[in-house]
Amino acid sequence: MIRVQLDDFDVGAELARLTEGNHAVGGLCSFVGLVRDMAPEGKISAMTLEHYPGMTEKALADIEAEAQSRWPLEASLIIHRYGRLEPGDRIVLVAAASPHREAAFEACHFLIDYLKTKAPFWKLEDTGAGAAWVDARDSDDTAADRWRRPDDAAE
Amino acid sequence: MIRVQLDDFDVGAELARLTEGNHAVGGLCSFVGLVRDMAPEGKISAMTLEHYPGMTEKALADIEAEAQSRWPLEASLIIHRYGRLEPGDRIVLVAAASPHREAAFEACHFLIDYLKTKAPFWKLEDTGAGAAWVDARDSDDTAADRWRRPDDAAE
Amino acid sequence: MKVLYFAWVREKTGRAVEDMDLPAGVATVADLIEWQRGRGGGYADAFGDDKAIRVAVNQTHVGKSHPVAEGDEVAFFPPVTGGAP
Amino acid sequence: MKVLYFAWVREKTGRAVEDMDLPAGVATVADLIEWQRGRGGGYADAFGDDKAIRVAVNQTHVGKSHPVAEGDEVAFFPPVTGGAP
Repeated sequence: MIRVQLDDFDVGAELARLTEGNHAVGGLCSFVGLVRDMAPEGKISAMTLEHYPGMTEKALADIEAEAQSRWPLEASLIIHRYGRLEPGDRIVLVAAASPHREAAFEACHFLIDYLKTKAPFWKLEDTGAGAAWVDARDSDDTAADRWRRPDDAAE
Repeated sequence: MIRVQLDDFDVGAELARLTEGNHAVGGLCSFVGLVRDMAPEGKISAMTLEHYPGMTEKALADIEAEAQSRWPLEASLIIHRYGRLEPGDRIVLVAAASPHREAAFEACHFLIDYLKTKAPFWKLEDTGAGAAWVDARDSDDTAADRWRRPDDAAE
Repeated sequence: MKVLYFAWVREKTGRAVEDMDLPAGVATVADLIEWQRGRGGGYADAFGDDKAIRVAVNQTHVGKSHPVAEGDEVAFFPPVTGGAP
Repeated sequence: MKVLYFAWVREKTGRAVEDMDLPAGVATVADLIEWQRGRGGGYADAFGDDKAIRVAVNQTHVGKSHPVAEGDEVAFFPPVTGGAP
Protein backbone atom coordinates (compact mmCIF):
# COMPACT_ATOMS: atom_id res chain seq x y z
CA MET A 1 0.00 0.00 0.00
CA ILE A 2 1.23 3.49 -0.75
CA ARG A 3 0.04 6.88 0.48
CA VAL A 4 1.17 10.47 -0.08
CA GLN A 5 -0.26 12.84 2.48
CA LEU A 6 0.06 16.18 4.25
CA ASP A 7 -0.84 14.79 7.68
CA ASP A 8 1.20 12.77 10.13
CA PHE A 9 0.64 9.01 10.40
CA ASP A 10 0.26 6.64 13.35
CA VAL A 11 3.19 4.21 13.09
CA GLY A 12 1.76 1.66 15.52
CA ALA A 13 -1.66 1.59 13.84
CA GLU A 14 -0.15 1.35 10.34
CA LEU A 15 2.15 -1.53 11.27
CA ALA A 16 -0.57 -3.39 13.19
CA ARG A 17 -2.93 -3.11 10.20
CA LEU A 18 -0.22 -4.45 7.88
CA THR A 19 0.00 -7.86 9.54
CA GLU A 20 -3.41 -8.11 11.20
CA GLY A 21 -4.90 -11.59 10.78
CA ASN A 22 -1.97 -12.73 8.62
CA HIS A 23 -0.34 -15.55 10.55
CA ALA A 24 2.18 -16.27 7.81
CA VAL A 25 4.17 -13.19 8.85
CA GLY A 26 7.22 -13.93 11.01
CA GLY A 27 9.03 -10.62 10.61
CA LEU A 28 8.00 -7.01 10.07
CA CYS A 29 10.76 -4.50 9.36
CA SER A 30 9.96 -0.82 9.28
CA PHE A 31 11.81 2.43 8.84
CA VAL A 32 10.72 5.93 9.87
CA GLY A 33 12.53 8.96 8.47
CA LEU A 34 12.45 12.07 10.67
CA VAL A 35 13.34 15.73 10.24
CA ARG A 36 16.67 16.51 11.90
CA ASP A 37 17.47 19.94 13.27
CA MET A 38 20.93 19.90 11.71
CA ALA A 39 21.78 20.20 8.03
CA PRO A 40 25.29 20.41 6.57
CA GLU A 41 24.62 24.14 6.25
CA GLY A 42 23.67 24.58 9.92
CA LYS A 43 20.66 24.49 12.21
CA ILE A 44 17.31 24.14 10.48
CA SER A 45 14.05 25.43 11.90
CA ALA A 46 11.70 23.78 9.39
CA MET A 47 11.54 22.26 5.93
CA THR A 48 9.02 22.13 3.14
CA LEU A 49 8.64 19.04 1.00
CA GLU A 50 7.46 19.68 -2.54
CA HIS A 51 6.39 16.77 -4.72
CA TYR A 52 4.95 15.96 -8.15
CA PRO A 53 1.35 14.84 -7.61
CA GLY A 54 0.53 11.95 -9.89
CA MET A 55 4.09 10.94 -10.60
CA THR A 56 4.81 10.53 -6.89
CA GLU A 57 2.06 7.94 -6.49
CA LYS A 58 3.18 6.20 -9.66
CA ALA A 59 6.83 6.11 -8.56
CA LEU A 60 5.98 4.78 -5.10
CA ALA A 61 3.65 2.12 -6.53
CA ASP A 62 6.42 1.03 -8.95
CA ILE A 63 8.97 0.80 -6.12
CA GLU A 64 6.57 -1.24 -3.99
CA ALA A 65 5.77 -3.57 -6.92
CA GLU A 66 9.49 -4.05 -7.51
CA ALA A 67 10.01 -5.03 -3.85
CA GLN A 68 7.08 -7.45 -4.03
CA SER A 69 8.59 -9.07 -7.12
CA ARG A 70 12.02 -9.46 -5.55
CA TRP A 71 11.16 -10.74 -2.07
CA PRO A 72 8.47 -13.08 -0.72
CA LEU A 73 6.47 -10.38 1.04
CA GLU A 74 3.13 -10.81 2.77
CA ALA A 75 2.60 -7.05 2.96
CA SER A 76 4.38 -3.75 2.34
CA LEU A 77 3.78 -0.09 2.95
CA ILE A 78 5.09 3.31 1.86
CA ILE A 79 3.70 6.51 3.37
CA HIS A 80 5.41 9.78 2.46
CA ARG A 81 4.40 13.21 3.66
CA TYR A 82 4.71 16.53 1.87
CA GLY A 83 4.29 20.14 3.01
CA ARG A 84 5.84 21.96 5.96
CA LEU A 85 7.61 19.85 8.60
CA GLU A 86 9.57 20.72 11.72
CA PRO A 87 12.50 18.96 13.42
CA GLY A 88 11.29 15.74 15.04
CA ASP A 89 8.39 15.36 12.59
CA ARG A 90 8.00 12.08 10.73
CA ILE A 91 8.62 12.35 6.96
CA VAL A 92 8.26 8.81 5.70
CA LEU A 93 7.33 5.30 6.81
CA VAL A 94 8.27 2.18 4.85
CA ALA A 95 7.63 -1.37 6.00
CA ALA A 96 7.86 -4.93 4.73
CA ALA A 97 6.41 -8.10 6.26
CA SER A 98 7.57 -11.60 5.34
CA PRO A 99 7.64 -15.13 6.74
CA HIS A 100 11.40 -14.63 7.31
CA ARG A 101 13.31 -11.76 8.84
CA GLU A 102 15.98 -11.51 6.15
CA ALA A 103 13.46 -10.81 3.40
CA ALA A 104 11.69 -8.24 5.58
CA PHE A 105 14.96 -6.41 6.28
CA GLU A 106 16.19 -6.43 2.71
CA ALA A 107 12.87 -5.34 1.20
CA CYS A 108 12.45 -2.52 3.74
CA HIS A 109 15.98 -1.30 3.10
CA PHE A 110 15.36 -1.46 -0.65
CA LEU A 111 12.15 0.57 -0.33
CA ILE A 112 13.80 3.50 1.42
CA ASP A 113 16.95 3.45 -0.75
CA TYR A 114 14.98 3.35 -3.98
CA LEU A 115 12.45 5.92 -2.84
CA LYS A 116 15.28 8.29 -2.01
CA THR A 117 16.55 8.41 -5.59
CA LYS A 118 13.36 7.76 -7.57
CA ALA A 119 10.37 9.40 -5.86
CA PRO A 120 9.87 13.03 -6.99
CA PHE A 121 10.24 14.91 -3.70
CA TRP A 122 12.35 17.98 -3.04
CA LYS A 123 13.31 19.42 0.33
CA LEU A 124 13.53 23.14 0.99
CA GLU A 125 15.23 23.78 4.33
CA ASP A 126 14.77 26.91 6.42
CA THR A 127 18.05 27.78 8.10
CA GLY A 128 19.20 30.90 9.88
CA ALA A 129 20.72 31.93 6.53
CA GLY A 130 17.38 31.63 4.68
CA ALA A 131 15.69 28.88 2.70
CA ALA A 132 17.79 26.51 0.60
CA TRP A 133 17.02 23.51 -1.60
CA VAL A 134 18.72 20.37 -0.35
CA ASP A 135 21.28 18.92 -2.76
CA ALA A 136 21.07 15.24 -3.71
CA ARG A 137 23.96 13.19 -2.36
CA ASP A 138 26.13 10.78 -4.33
CA SER A 139 25.93 8.37 -1.39
CA ASP A 140 22.20 8.01 -2.04
CA ASP A 141 22.84 6.93 -5.61
CA THR A 142 25.40 4.47 -4.31
CA ALA A 143 22.87 3.10 -1.81
CA ALA A 144 20.26 2.66 -4.53
CA ASP A 145 22.78 1.14 -6.96
CA ARG A 146 23.52 -1.66 -4.55
CA TRP A 147 20.04 -3.04 -5.32
CA ARG A 148 20.59 -2.89 -9.05
CA ARG A 149 20.61 -6.26 -10.80
CA PRO A 150 22.87 -7.28 -13.69
CA ASP A 151 20.02 -7.15 -16.20
CA ASP A 152 18.85 -3.64 -15.19
CA ALA A 153 19.41 -1.04 -17.87
CA ALA A 154 21.82 1.77 -17.04
CA GLU A 155 20.16 5.14 -16.61
CA MET B 1 16.74 0.13 26.78
CA ILE B 2 15.93 -3.53 27.26
CA ARG B 3 12.85 -5.24 28.68
CA VAL B 4 11.82 -8.86 29.19
CA GLN B 5 8.12 -9.22 29.80
CA LEU B 6 5.09 -11.50 29.74
CA ASP B 7 2.76 -8.85 28.31
CA ASP B 8 2.42 -7.50 24.80
CA PHE B 9 3.93 -4.13 23.93
CA ASP B 10 2.64 -1.09 22.03
CA VAL B 11 4.96 -0.71 19.01
CA GLY B 12 3.87 2.84 18.17
CA ALA B 13 4.24 4.09 21.73
CA GLU B 14 7.63 2.40 22.18
CA LEU B 15 9.02 3.84 18.94
CA ALA B 16 7.62 7.31 19.60
CA ARG B 17 9.20 7.33 23.08
CA LEU B 18 12.55 6.29 21.61
CA THR B 19 13.02 9.43 19.54
CA GLU B 20 10.80 11.90 21.38
CA GLY B 21 12.44 15.31 21.69
CA ASN B 22 15.64 14.06 20.05
CA HIS B 23 16.01 16.10 16.88
CA ALA B 24 19.33 14.53 15.98
CA VAL B 25 17.52 11.37 14.81
CA GLY B 26 17.05 11.10 11.06
CA GLY B 27 16.21 7.41 10.83
CA LEU B 28 14.53 4.87 13.07
CA CYS B 29 14.64 1.24 11.98
CA SER B 30 12.61 -1.34 13.85
CA PHE B 31 11.84 -5.01 13.59
CA VAL B 32 8.92 -6.93 15.07
CA GLY B 33 9.04 -10.74 15.29
CA LEU B 34 5.67 -12.48 15.23
CA VAL B 35 4.42 -16.01 15.90
CA ARG B 36 3.67 -17.81 12.61
CA ASP B 37 1.08 -20.53 12.38
CA MET B 38 3.39 -22.77 10.34
CA ALA B 39 6.46 -24.60 11.60
CA PRO B 40 8.59 -27.01 9.54
CA GLU B 41 6.74 -29.76 11.45
CA GLY B 42 3.28 -28.46 10.54
CA LYS B 43 0.58 -26.13 11.79
CA ILE B 44 1.15 -24.70 15.24
CA SER B 45 -1.62 -23.64 17.58
CA ALA B 46 0.54 -21.90 20.20
CA MET B 47 4.04 -21.69 21.58
CA THR B 48 5.61 -21.17 24.97
CA LEU B 49 8.80 -19.18 25.34
CA GLU B 50 10.99 -20.21 28.26
CA HIS B 51 13.92 -18.04 29.29
CA TYR B 52 16.68 -17.72 31.89
CA PRO B 53 15.72 -14.82 34.16
CA GLY B 54 18.79 -12.81 35.06
CA MET B 55 20.94 -14.05 32.19
CA THR B 56 18.36 -12.91 29.64
CA GLU B 57 18.54 -9.31 30.85
CA LYS B 58 22.33 -9.49 30.96
CA ALA B 59 22.56 -10.94 27.44
CA LEU B 60 20.19 -8.34 25.97
CA ALA B 61 22.02 -5.49 27.72
CA ASP B 62 25.34 -6.79 26.35
CA ILE B 63 23.92 -7.01 22.81
CA GLU B 64 22.54 -3.48 23.04
CA ALA B 65 25.85 -2.14 24.40
CA GLU B 66 27.68 -3.84 21.53
CA ALA B 67 25.37 -2.15 18.99
CA GLN B 68 25.88 1.21 20.68
CA SER B 69 29.65 0.76 20.47
CA ARG B 70 29.60 -0.17 16.77
CA TRP B 71 27.17 2.39 15.34
CA PRO B 72 26.49 6.07 16.11
CA LEU B 73 23.09 5.49 17.73
CA GLU B 74 20.93 8.07 19.43
CA ALA B 75 18.69 5.38 20.94
CA SER B 76 18.05 1.65 20.85
CA LEU B 77 15.51 -0.78 22.23
CA ILE B 78 15.05 -4.51 22.76
CA ILE B 79 11.79 -5.89 24.16
CA HIS B 80 11.37 -9.67 24.27
CA ARG B 81 8.35 -11.54 25.59
CA TYR B 82 8.22 -14.91 27.29
CA GLY B 83 5.33 -17.23 28.21
CA ARG B 84 2.50 -18.52 26.06
CA LEU B 85 1.95 -16.91 22.65
CA GLU B 86 -0.42 -17.63 19.78
CA PRO B 87 -0.04 -17.15 16.01
CA GLY B 88 -0.08 -13.44 15.17
CA ASP B 89 1.23 -12.46 18.60
CA ARG B 90 4.28 -10.22 18.81
CA ILE B 91 7.39 -11.93 20.25
CA VAL B 92 10.09 -9.32 20.05
CA LEU B 93 10.71 -5.68 19.14
CA VAL B 94 14.14 -4.28 18.35
CA ALA B 95 14.83 -0.75 17.18
CA ALA B 96 17.74 1.58 16.48
CA ALA B 97 17.70 5.34 15.89
CA SER B 98 20.56 7.25 14.32
CA PRO B 99 21.24 10.49 12.45
CA HIS B 100 21.64 8.37 9.29
CA ARG B 101 19.51 5.57 7.89
CA GLU B 102 22.35 3.16 7.13
CA ALA B 103 23.47 3.02 10.75
CA ALA B 104 19.88 2.56 11.92
CA PHE B 105 19.35 -0.36 9.52
CA GLU B 106 22.60 -2.11 10.29
CA ALA B 107 22.29 -1.76 14.06
CA CYS B 108 18.68 -2.99 14.04
CA HIS B 109 19.62 -5.97 11.89
CA PHE B 110 22.54 -6.73 14.19
CA LEU B 111 20.30 -6.59 17.29
CA ILE B 112 17.88 -9.23 16.02
CA ASP B 113 20.60 -11.49 14.53
CA TYR B 114 22.68 -11.44 17.69
CA LEU B 115 19.71 -11.84 19.99
CA LYS B 116 18.66 -14.92 18.06
CA THR B 117 21.88 -16.79 18.84
CA LYS B 118 22.85 -15.27 22.19
CA ALA B 119 19.76 -14.52 24.29
CA PRO B 120 18.68 -17.51 26.41
CA PHE B 121 15.18 -18.17 25.07
CA TRP B 122 13.71 -21.51 24.03
CA LYS B 123 10.53 -22.08 22.04
CA LEU B 124 8.19 -24.97 22.72
CA GLU B 125 5.67 -25.30 19.88
CA ASP B 126 2.25 -26.91 20.21
CA THR B 127 1.44 -28.73 16.99
CA GLY B 128 -1.22 -31.30 16.17
CA ALA B 129 1.43 -33.93 16.94
CA GLY B 130 2.05 -32.56 20.45
CA ALA B 131 4.55 -30.11 21.94
CA ALA B 132 8.08 -29.96 20.54
CA TRP B 133 11.14 -27.85 21.31
CA VAL B 134 12.23 -25.81 18.31
CA ASP B 135 15.69 -26.71 16.97
CA ALA B 136 18.24 -23.97 16.42
CA ARG B 137 19.05 -23.36 12.76
CA ASP B 138 22.50 -23.15 11.21
CA SER B 139 21.29 -20.20 9.16
CA ASP B 140 20.89 -18.20 12.37
CA ASP B 141 24.53 -18.79 13.28
CA THR B 142 25.46 -17.71 9.78
CA ALA B 143 23.39 -14.55 10.15
CA ALA B 144 25.04 -13.72 13.47
CA ASP B 145 28.53 -14.57 12.15
CA ARG B 146 28.21 -11.94 9.47
CA TRP B 147 28.50 -9.31 12.21
CA ARG B 148 31.61 -10.88 13.67
CA ARG B 149 34.73 -8.76 13.44
CA PRO B 150 38.26 -10.00 12.70
CA ASP B 151 39.36 -9.43 16.30
CA ASP B 152 36.44 -11.33 17.86
CA ALA B 153 37.48 -14.50 19.60
CA ALA B 154 36.11 -17.74 18.13
CA GLU B 155 33.57 -19.49 20.32
CA MET C 1 2.18 19.57 -24.46
CA LYS C 2 2.03 20.15 -20.71
CA VAL C 3 5.29 21.26 -19.12
CA LEU C 4 5.88 21.26 -15.35
CA TYR C 5 8.67 22.72 -13.22
CA PHE C 6 9.59 21.78 -9.66
CA ALA C 7 11.77 23.05 -6.81
CA TRP C 8 14.46 25.55 -7.91
CA VAL C 9 13.65 24.96 -11.59
CA ARG C 10 10.15 26.26 -10.82
CA GLU C 11 11.56 29.19 -8.83
CA LYS C 12 13.91 30.18 -11.66
CA THR C 13 11.38 29.88 -14.51
CA GLY C 14 8.80 31.61 -12.33
CA ARG C 15 6.10 29.11 -13.20
CA ALA C 16 4.91 25.70 -12.05
CA VAL C 17 3.12 24.62 -15.22
CA GLU C 18 2.49 25.78 -18.74
CA ASP C 19 0.74 24.47 -21.83
CA MET C 20 2.65 24.81 -25.06
CA ASP C 21 2.77 23.46 -28.57
CA LEU C 22 5.73 21.25 -29.35
CA PRO C 23 8.32 23.78 -30.63
CA ALA C 24 9.50 23.37 -34.20
CA GLY C 25 12.62 21.20 -34.49
CA VAL C 26 12.22 19.66 -31.02
CA ALA C 27 12.23 15.83 -31.05
CA THR C 28 14.02 14.88 -27.83
CA VAL C 29 14.34 16.00 -24.23
CA ALA C 30 17.78 17.43 -25.06
CA ASP C 31 16.22 19.50 -27.86
CA LEU C 32 13.56 20.80 -25.51
CA ILE C 33 16.15 21.78 -22.89
CA GLU C 34 18.11 23.68 -25.53
CA TRP C 35 14.93 25.37 -26.68
CA GLN C 36 14.07 26.37 -23.09
CA ARG C 37 17.54 27.85 -22.63
CA GLY C 38 16.96 29.94 -25.72
CA ARG C 39 13.91 31.57 -24.15
CA GLY C 40 16.30 33.67 -22.05
CA GLY C 41 15.68 35.26 -18.62
CA GLY C 42 14.71 32.81 -15.88
CA TYR C 43 14.60 29.98 -18.40
CA ALA C 44 18.19 30.52 -19.46
CA ASP C 45 19.13 30.50 -15.79
CA ALA C 46 17.07 27.39 -14.94
CA PHE C 47 18.36 25.40 -17.91
CA GLY C 48 21.88 26.83 -17.93
CA ASP C 49 23.42 23.74 -16.36
CA ASP C 50 22.14 20.75 -18.28
CA LYS C 51 23.66 18.27 -15.79
CA ALA C 52 21.68 19.68 -12.85
CA ILE C 53 18.34 18.98 -14.53
CA ARG C 54 16.33 15.75 -14.34
CA VAL C 55 13.38 15.00 -16.60
CA ALA C 56 10.23 12.93 -16.54
CA VAL C 57 8.05 12.30 -19.59
CA ASN C 58 4.54 11.18 -18.81
CA GLN C 59 5.53 10.78 -15.15
CA THR C 60 8.43 8.43 -15.80
CA HIS C 61 12.11 9.31 -15.32
CA VAL C 62 13.85 9.49 -18.70
CA GLY C 63 17.27 10.29 -20.14
CA LYS C 64 18.03 13.34 -22.26
CA SER C 65 17.80 11.39 -25.52
CA HIS C 66 14.20 10.36 -24.83
CA PRO C 67 11.72 11.55 -27.49
CA VAL C 68 9.08 14.19 -26.73
CA ALA C 69 5.85 14.49 -28.68
CA GLU C 70 2.72 16.59 -28.84
CA GLY C 71 0.43 15.60 -25.96
CA ASP C 72 3.26 14.55 -23.63
CA GLU C 73 3.52 15.69 -20.02
CA VAL C 74 7.13 16.79 -19.54
CA ALA C 75 8.53 17.73 -16.11
CA PHE C 76 11.85 19.39 -15.27
CA PHE C 77 13.33 19.25 -11.79
CA PRO C 78 16.55 18.89 -9.75
CA PRO C 79 17.71 15.46 -8.52
CA VAL C 80 15.14 14.24 -5.99
CA THR C 81 15.76 14.55 -2.24
CA GLY C 82 12.88 12.84 -0.45
CA GLY C 83 13.06 10.08 2.14
CA ALA C 84 15.35 10.07 5.13
CA PRO C 85 18.95 11.19 5.82
CA MET D 1 27.20 -24.31 43.43
CA LYS D 2 23.82 -23.54 41.86
CA VAL D 3 22.95 -25.58 38.78
CA LEU D 4 20.08 -24.71 36.41
CA TYR D 5 18.46 -26.63 33.57
CA PHE D 6 16.31 -25.22 30.77
CA ALA D 7 14.01 -26.46 27.98
CA TRP D 8 14.44 -30.18 27.17
CA VAL D 9 17.47 -30.44 29.46
CA ARG D 10 15.15 -29.46 32.33
CA GLU D 11 12.49 -31.91 31.14
CA LYS D 12 14.96 -34.77 30.97
CA THR D 13 16.66 -34.14 34.31
CA GLY D 14 13.26 -33.53 35.85
CA ARG D 15 14.41 -30.42 37.70
CA ALA D 16 14.86 -26.72 36.99
CA VAL D 17 17.47 -25.93 39.64
CA GLU D 18 19.53 -27.65 42.29
CA ASP D 19 22.15 -26.67 44.83
CA MET D 20 25.17 -28.94 45.00
CA ASP D 21 28.73 -29.03 46.20
CA LEU D 22 31.38 -29.03 43.49
CA PRO D 23 31.87 -32.77 42.86
CA ALA D 24 35.34 -34.15 43.54
CA GLY D 25 37.58 -34.10 40.48
CA VAL D 26 35.44 -31.59 38.58
CA ALA D 27 37.41 -28.55 37.36
CA THR D 28 35.81 -27.66 34.03
CA VAL D 29 32.42 -27.59 32.32
CA ALA D 30 33.40 -30.76 30.43
CA ASP D 31 34.15 -32.51 33.74
CA LEU D 32 30.79 -31.46 35.14
CA ILE D 33 28.94 -32.73 32.04
CA GLU D 34 30.69 -36.09 32.37
CA TRP D 35 29.83 -36.19 36.07
CA GLN D 36 26.18 -35.40 35.29
CA ARG D 37 26.08 -38.20 32.73
CA GLY D 38 27.36 -40.56 35.43
CA ARG D 39 24.35 -39.80 37.64
CA GLY D 40 22.30 -42.06 35.31
CA GLY D 41 18.54 -41.93 34.59
CA GLY D 42 17.28 -38.62 33.23
CA TYR D 43 20.72 -37.08 33.69
CA ALA D 44 22.37 -39.69 31.49
CA ASP D 45 19.69 -38.99 28.89
CA ALA D 46 19.96 -35.19 29.13
CA PHE D 47 23.77 -35.18 28.94
CA GLY D 48 24.11 -38.13 26.56
CA ASP D 49 24.85 -35.95 23.56
CA ASP D 50 27.54 -33.52 24.60
CA LYS D 51 27.22 -31.51 21.33
CA ALA D 52 23.55 -30.72 21.93
CA ILE D 53 24.26 -28.97 25.24
CA ARG D 54 25.16 -25.32 25.73
CA VAL D 55 26.49 -23.92 28.99
CA ALA D 56 26.55 -20.63 30.85
CA VAL D 57 28.70 -19.98 33.91
CA ASN D 58 27.59 -17.04 36.00
CA GLN D 59 25.13 -16.09 33.27
CA THR D 60 27.71 -15.87 30.49
CA HIS D 61 27.95 -18.30 27.54
CA VAL D 62 31.13 -20.40 27.90
CA GLY D 63 32.88 -23.24 26.09
CA LYS D 64 33.28 -26.74 27.53
CA SER D 65 36.83 -26.08 28.70
CA HIS D 66 35.73 -23.20 30.94
CA PRO D 67 36.52 -23.72 34.64
CA VAL D 68 33.80 -24.25 37.24
CA ALA D 69 34.28 -23.49 40.92
CA GLU D 70 32.41 -23.60 44.20
CA GLY D 71 29.91 -20.73 44.30
CA ASP D 72 29.39 -20.59 40.52
CA GLU D 73 25.96 -20.50 38.89
CA VAL D 74 26.09 -23.07 36.07
CA ALA D 75 23.26 -23.47 33.54
CA PHE D 76 22.73 -26.24 30.97
CA PHE D 77 20.43 -25.79 27.99
CA PRO D 78 19.92 -26.49 24.26
CA PRO D 79 21.01 -23.95 21.61
CA VAL D 80 18.84 -20.85 22.04
CA THR D 81 15.83 -20.24 19.77
CA GLY D 82 14.39 -16.83 20.68
CA GLY D 83 13.77 -13.92 18.35
CA ALA D 84 12.02 -14.12 15.02
CA PRO D 85 11.93 -16.63 12.13
